[in-house]
Amino acid sequence: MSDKKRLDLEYSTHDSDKMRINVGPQHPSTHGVLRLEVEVDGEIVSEVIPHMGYLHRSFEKVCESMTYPQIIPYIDRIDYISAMNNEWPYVMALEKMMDIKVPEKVEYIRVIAAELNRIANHQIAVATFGMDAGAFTPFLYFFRDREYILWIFEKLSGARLLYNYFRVGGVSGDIYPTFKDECLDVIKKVRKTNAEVMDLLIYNRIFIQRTAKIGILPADVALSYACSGPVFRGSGVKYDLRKDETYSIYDRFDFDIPVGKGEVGVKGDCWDRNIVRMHEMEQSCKIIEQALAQMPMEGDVTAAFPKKIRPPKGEIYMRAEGPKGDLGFYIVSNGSDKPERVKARGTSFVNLSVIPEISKGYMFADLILILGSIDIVLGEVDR
Amino acid sequence: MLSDFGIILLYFILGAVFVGIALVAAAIVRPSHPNKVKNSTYECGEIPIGDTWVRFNARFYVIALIFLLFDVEVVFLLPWAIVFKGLGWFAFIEMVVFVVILMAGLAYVWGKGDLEWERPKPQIPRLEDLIIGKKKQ
Amino acid sequence: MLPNEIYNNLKTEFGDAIIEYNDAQPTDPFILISTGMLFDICHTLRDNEEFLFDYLMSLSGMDLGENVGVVYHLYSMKYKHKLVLKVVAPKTDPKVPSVEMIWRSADWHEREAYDLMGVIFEGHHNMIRILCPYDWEGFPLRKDYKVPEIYRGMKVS
Amino acid sequence: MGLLNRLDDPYEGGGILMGTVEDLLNWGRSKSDYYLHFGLACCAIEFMAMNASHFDFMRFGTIPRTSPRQADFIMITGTVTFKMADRIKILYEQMAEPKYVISVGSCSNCGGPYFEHGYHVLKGVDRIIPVDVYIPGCPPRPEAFHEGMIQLQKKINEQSIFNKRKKLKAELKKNNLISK
Repeated sequence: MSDKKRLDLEYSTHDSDKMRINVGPQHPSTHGVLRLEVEVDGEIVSEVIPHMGYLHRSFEKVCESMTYPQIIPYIDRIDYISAMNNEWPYVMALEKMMDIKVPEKVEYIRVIAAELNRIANHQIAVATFGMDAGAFTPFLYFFRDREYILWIFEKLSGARLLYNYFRVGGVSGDIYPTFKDECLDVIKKVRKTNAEVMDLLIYNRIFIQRTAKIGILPADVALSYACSGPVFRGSGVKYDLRKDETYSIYDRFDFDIPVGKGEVGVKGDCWDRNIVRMHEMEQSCKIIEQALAQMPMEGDVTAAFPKKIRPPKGEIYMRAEGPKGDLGFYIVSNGSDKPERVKARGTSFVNLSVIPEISKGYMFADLILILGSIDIVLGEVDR
Repeated sequence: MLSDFGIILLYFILGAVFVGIALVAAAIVRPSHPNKVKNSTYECGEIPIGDTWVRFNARFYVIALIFLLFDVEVVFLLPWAIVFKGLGWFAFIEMVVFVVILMAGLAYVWGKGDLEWERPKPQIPRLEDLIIGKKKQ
Repeated sequence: MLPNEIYNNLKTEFGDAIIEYNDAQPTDPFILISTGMLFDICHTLRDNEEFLFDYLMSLSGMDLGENVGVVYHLYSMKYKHKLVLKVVAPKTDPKVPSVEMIWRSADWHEREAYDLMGVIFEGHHNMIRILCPYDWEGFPLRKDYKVPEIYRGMKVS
Repeated sequence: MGLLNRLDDPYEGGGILMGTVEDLLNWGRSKSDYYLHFGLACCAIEFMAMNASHFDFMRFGTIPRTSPRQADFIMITGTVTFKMADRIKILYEQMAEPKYVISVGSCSNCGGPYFEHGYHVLKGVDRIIPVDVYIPGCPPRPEAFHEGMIQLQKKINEQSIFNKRKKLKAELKKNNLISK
């Protein structure tokens, strides 16, 4: 039944002193085109119904008529803020099916690219979260630093945002000569800005009062909703695929998993999810430094390219730790060069399903902050 | 010559004329293509459903009343404040009595709890009421 | 705990509801079960001490020619082992019992499977479309899906 | 006093500006038009990067406005799906005249990578609203946004108020007596 009929049906049944506000598709703080139908009693939110699909770009139908390498640009466009981390599980799945062994140097390039992309993604997440709370300066600081990372990616893969850089069996281009010290330089800048934003925004009295003790997500509810990434770790669970299901060469680096501890408010509130992202940026810097140190300089990155990409008949589910959580790909292949089915398990799609549960009873302005702390990207929600 | 009130009338007319010219000129010059969708209320891009005549919460009405009360009090204070130096002690004491009476009214309203604004009562989700319980072995 | 051990345990407990176990090499090993006992099987998988599959990674609808399949990817936080369950239902009445009361993450995945593939999950509290507009006809991800010519006055292809 | 006796000296003009009322109006409108703050997909991230301090979209005098009532032009940054198409049409209708549309990215120009198999993607936003400037790219670089903005300003500068003058200008342009 149409949107209007469905609402009229509901509208006639609900008691009338509650107001139904529409935080619609065009809204500055829904991080894209998401519609939240909020039932408000005075100023207290009593119920939230998210409506999605405004950016449903039929990814899975497109994949059924594209060959395997042609799908990689579409996979960049799922979570368009961290494109490198999207491509990794897809490429790893195909390499596992066709059991291709990727040269050492490629593994290191992939780790560095993914961790740089994780920093860029967390910078946007914390920047927009600060803007939801009204702080505009961290947005400008973080975007200035993100530009440095984008320049590295531009020299590496030729694009600023959607890279199409990972290939089955390697990466499309080798690193340019000054890659190493440019990365180290970016890490120095990122650390300096993070320290600045730590006391400018994160430990700022007003920001703490605004974001602590709201949007509390208990660990067992998060587990039942299969949340992952900073949203899950914010509730105090030490679950990170890089450590629990170590893929690629993550076992060679030592880094720890930041977890929400309820420092200023309750464990699992918006502030915790945000501080987990800030600490994760620091951990990514540590990984990049170690990876740059251990990286073998010689070796051809396109050595392990298969002649033709025809994985054997079968299916596989592979997932990797993206900045928003574990993004998984379920690929069913029928032996031809086109997949029969590719299902992308979007992390934002799963993390967003928590919103109706954790935003009951808060003020309306806090709902915007709770949505910002979940850090969703609508391309991944709607695919 | 014009009396004092004449000058005030002149000011009033001049004000009205200036504002009038600005509004009328704008109304004449600006393009106007009204249509049904443009005149409908802006609802973040959605089609507005239901009417906007919603029964508001009663506490907004109470706050409006209390505001009106103290606004009128200030209106009385203003002319007194200008001339109270010439009127001597008697006017001062009278005004103090007036303010004290109103303060008593404020104390009553405060005591009765009408100024209490609503506090958020967060309902933290509990897993028990979301999924069915453990299976008996 | 390896998938074939899980298969044997389930086979002893549920008998013929567990249809077959398939571990041809390149694919992840999966267990095919019948739709009748799906709810109880999933309930034991979640609560039984040896399995403790408390994390439903993903639930995806499949179009298998004349019938429709649903694939569950399960993961256990405690034992760190994974399992793939498959259920098949004919396209004439694609009914599968809903597991949203066991893992809350199934709620939206089932709505998406209904929206794109047309699998109706009985017992789901809010079985409406999630991605396509509410008045979109047909189930787009089916192989025999014909894209409509006009949608609300806009040419589609 | 001879204010005009230095008229022939191009740099010594005495600070007098001559022009028609249209020039004044168009100068005001093109140098400070506000856009509707709303992003759809990947182009919205480049849109944010361009709004930030490095590319600084505010150098064109643009300010993001959240409601269509106060917006002069709307930037469609991203893929327009059918569910979103009606909303964009409503937003466009609710904007005050004179309004312009910049279609950013190949998704909203013509459907982009989803042209062939995207059943839910509208093949080009110009099927539902009139578009003034198209910016190619997927996503376009921030400099391309600036180029699009300059094209829009050029278009606004050539607008004229009365139809008679519009016809005259179009005719002069046809047999290229004045610059395009």
